[in-house]
Amino acid sequence: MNCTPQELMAIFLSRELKDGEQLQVGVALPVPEAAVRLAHIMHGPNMELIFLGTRMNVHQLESLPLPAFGWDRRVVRWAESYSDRGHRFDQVKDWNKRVFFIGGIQVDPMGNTNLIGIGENHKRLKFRGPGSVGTPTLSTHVGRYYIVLNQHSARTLVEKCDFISSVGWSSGGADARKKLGIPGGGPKYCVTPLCVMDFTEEEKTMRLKSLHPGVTCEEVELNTGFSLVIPNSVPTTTPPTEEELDVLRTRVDKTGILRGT
Amino acid sequence: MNCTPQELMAIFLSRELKDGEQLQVGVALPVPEAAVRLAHIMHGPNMELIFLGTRMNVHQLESLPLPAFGWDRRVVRWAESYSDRGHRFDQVKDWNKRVFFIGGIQVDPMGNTNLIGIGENHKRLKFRGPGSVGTPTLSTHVGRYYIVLNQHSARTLVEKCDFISSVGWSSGGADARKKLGIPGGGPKYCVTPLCVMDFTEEEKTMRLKSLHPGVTCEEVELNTGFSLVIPNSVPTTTPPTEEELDVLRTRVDKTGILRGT
Amino acid sequence: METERSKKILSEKEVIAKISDGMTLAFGEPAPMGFIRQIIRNKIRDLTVIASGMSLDMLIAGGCVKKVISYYAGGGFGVAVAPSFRRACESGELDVWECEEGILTTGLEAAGKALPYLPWRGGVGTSLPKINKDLKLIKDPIEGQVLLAVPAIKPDMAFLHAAESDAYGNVQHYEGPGWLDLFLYRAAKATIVQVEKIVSNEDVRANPWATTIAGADGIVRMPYGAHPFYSRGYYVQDTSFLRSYIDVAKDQGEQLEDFLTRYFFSPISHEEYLEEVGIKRLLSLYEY
Amino acid sequence: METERSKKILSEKEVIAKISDGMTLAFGEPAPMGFIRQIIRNKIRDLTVIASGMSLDMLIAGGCVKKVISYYAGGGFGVAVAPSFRRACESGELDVWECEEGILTTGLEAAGKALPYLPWRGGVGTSLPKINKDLKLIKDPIEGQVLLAVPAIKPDMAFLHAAESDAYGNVQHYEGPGWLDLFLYRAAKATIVQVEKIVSNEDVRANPWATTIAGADGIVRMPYGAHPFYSRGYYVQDTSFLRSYIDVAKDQGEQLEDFLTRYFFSPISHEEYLEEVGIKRLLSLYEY
Repeated sequence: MNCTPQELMAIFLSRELKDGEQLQVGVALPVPEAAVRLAHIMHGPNMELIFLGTRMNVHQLESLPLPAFGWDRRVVRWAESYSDRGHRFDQVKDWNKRVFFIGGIQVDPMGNTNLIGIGENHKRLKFRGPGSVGTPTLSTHVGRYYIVLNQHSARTLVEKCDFISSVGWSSGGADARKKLGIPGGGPKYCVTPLCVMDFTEEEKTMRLKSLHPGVTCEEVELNTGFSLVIPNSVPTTTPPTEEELDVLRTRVDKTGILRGT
Repeated sequence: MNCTPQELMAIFLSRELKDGEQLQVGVALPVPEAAVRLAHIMHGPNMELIFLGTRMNVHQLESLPLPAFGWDRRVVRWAESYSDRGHRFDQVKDWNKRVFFIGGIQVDPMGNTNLIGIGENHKRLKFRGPGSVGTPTLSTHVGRYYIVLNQHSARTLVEKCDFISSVGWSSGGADARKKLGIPGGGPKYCVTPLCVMDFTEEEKTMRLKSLHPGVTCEEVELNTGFSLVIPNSVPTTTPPTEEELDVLRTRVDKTGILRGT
Repeated sequence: METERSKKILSEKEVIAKISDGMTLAFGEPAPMGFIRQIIRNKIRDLTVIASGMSLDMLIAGGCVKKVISYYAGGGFGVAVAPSFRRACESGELDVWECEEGILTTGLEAAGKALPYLPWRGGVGTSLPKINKDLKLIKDPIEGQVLLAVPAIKPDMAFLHAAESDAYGNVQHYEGPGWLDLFLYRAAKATIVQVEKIVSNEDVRANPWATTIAGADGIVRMPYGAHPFYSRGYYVQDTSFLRSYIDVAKDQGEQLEDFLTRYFFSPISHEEYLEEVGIKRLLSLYEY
Repeated sequence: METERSKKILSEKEVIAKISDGMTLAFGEPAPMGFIRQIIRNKIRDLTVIASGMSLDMLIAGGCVKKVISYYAGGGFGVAVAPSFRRACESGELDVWECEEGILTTGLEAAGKALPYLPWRGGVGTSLPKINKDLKLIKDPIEGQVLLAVPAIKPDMAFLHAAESDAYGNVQHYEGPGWLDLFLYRAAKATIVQVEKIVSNEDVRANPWATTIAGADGIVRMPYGAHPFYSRGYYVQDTSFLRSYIDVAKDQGEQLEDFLTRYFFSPISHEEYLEEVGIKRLLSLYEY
């Protein structure tokens, strides 16, 4: 099955999403956007999509085109309601059925992520990041979330984040979040153009789960800035079915954003 | 000027209200309702009236009839907005320009009021009151408020409330509210069918301010359950002007609720 | 591929099956009387309720309530306090979690925000923290001001009445919900709404800003479901009916029993209740 | 008897007269660009701002900002971080009150509720309380859970862009306000709104549920006032304009100065700015 890594990532994520879940996607994240739309069409007639404060169920539409630009508020044309009417965080208690996707300028082995900046001194950062947006609150309350990276690089996947904007498994251990009193389920997978990684059951450190077709363990290790847990046998990420790829290309990503065109 | 005590009370209160203020009236309080409507017509083109969660400016209407029953949500026909869209208390910081009116089953000399009940044991009250409604929060934050009683009686005006649901001047003194950290301006007057009472400047205990026409000091004292401060000379409550009474009767209280008809 | 979006429409019986003795139930405004009548008829017991006024009084008269989270239980028609509430309080058989509007909404907001508490100022200096030990006086950690810490209030279910909903639980009140409705919805584990009318999803999407409750857990079609109270955009309250209730409730005697039997225990469904009230009476309650 | 209700319509100049150096100003979404351009042109200095993204970047490029209450300053068009924000942070000349959406709205809610603080859970376990000392870790007084105490955030003024308002400050956004707008309105000492259109009071009263801001302190008529950003119901964002800004801002050099001069410093009024942009360009931004 010939597809781009971005298409494979979107299809992998789409299979993760369960019918009836609330799926929240931030701006300018084409892989999660495509994943959510694909899942909605394929197996999620009761999914609720939340883009830019707009809540919709658009399962009945023939196609769910990715917007040309993530900040396009014309998504309101599909709204059933607004997810916030000036009170975005008044019902976080129900976010256990919500799923979201997070990026990071740094990600550590426990899935903690950094959107703040790189450097030792917050008052004079070497690289200033965009800021935490709503990710600290989202990662605290959602049922689970996915770390999605556009690049698999040792500069991003680091031993230790200079700053943590969202707590994954904190300093490690299956009870790490419970000890902090954080109710959400935490990060489930880290998905990159090279592979899918999960977290070990006890230590909650990152482990290679599957390699995308044509990618080797060595390539992943070389581009990871910490020592990744590598099981004895690593499967290949399940390739797309013909139907998945067809729906993705003809009903979701019609303009080929994930094909780089 | 021939008018009922209720009409005089409403006219007295209407003069108290300043243009530009927000006036909130609860259900089944015909005297304050009439006062607010009269002031809005007479001198308050910029007043904002808040009835039952509906915010309106109805200065342009020829008449502002009192509803037959205070719980009539048809007041929404005049709405410019809803004072709460499910978040009634999100902007209490601006309530310094809001005025409200409070009753009580007990009122003490410091203007503390009780809507909870009468008796020593809260688990087994001798008389159960209706409950505090929103008066504890309102009396905490509004710029000032008026205690309005339908009856002037020693059973209501008591030395000590069995329970306090709204703090007036607490245990007394001009700094009583400041010491509690309560920002609102507190009760200004207590208005009854017999008289108007204010609070002394230093002790903040209730003092006779004016007697309604035909009422004597003795009558007031006899019907007050605590020792009221009585100045050497007590004026008569300024009677209505012809215009006030005319507007009240022809444009506000057309059905004669305050005339007892 | 699955192609069907699930509908959330329930019958009265399906709603009652979700309720058990001892639950904490919250009732919006106007009171969802269709649900309340079924709760009384099915003899649900030992409830903790968030309710107010005369609908609270009916739940108490029906024997369903053990504890009330109460900010207001006024009567009307010359009776300052709801009669059954008053009787049950004065006899000591009803627990009252004494509060007020701001404290109640603060506790509900804490639940919606998954916080154990939220602070509030209204009530400082009053008797409320003395007679309700769950309200703690605290010093705020920033400036040292004295505030009330209000614990999260977590209803098991919220019952509301609204004008319309689609089959998927997108509820649209007419001209805004009752003041407490959205607080209850955000705090409750589940929300069930009785509506005058079920409309198409396209109708909802024509004005999404009017969607006040996005995703109720259950919808019951119940025209005239708020009777004897008003339903905004549909009918006004039935004042003479409410006056009759107050009249019989004042004495807490046999007449009240007869009234309850006639309107609460005998009609086995909402339609039967409406038959008992009569269509002429219902049609006389037009709203304008 | 007084008979006139006062109008709240202001001119651009009257708005600028209310602003002084060192104030705390909050900007809604879409950015109220008409006001932002006037603030830059009038060389207001040392502001603390609540703003985000590219409009924040323009305020920084214009030299107006000393401190930013910041949850997001992304760029776009291949630039991950807003360029002037990045330069000012990395050179150490900009104070950043580091936060995130939930913490920001919690601080704003505290201000609206006249409370010194409110607790919030999002941010517990992160670096935020380490790099922002105003955020205190506390144990809640009821269950002992660890939470953040967020102090009240009190803007001197909030500036918003909306679709419509009547002359009395009853603002109606089209299809809902920007997500932060109502928080800013409730927290700020005063709120001034630029609108595409001023409508009659009767229009407002035809749909009071659509009134999102009841009683703005000032209204300025400013068609295309959000340009180069979108105005829902009126126009989409001017993507090529924003791309040009990012292109010149990336280098932080002379080209940026020229851009600022052309669009921010030279046009003395909103109308002059629109003339510079050109009506053909504006008419091409239709929304559908």
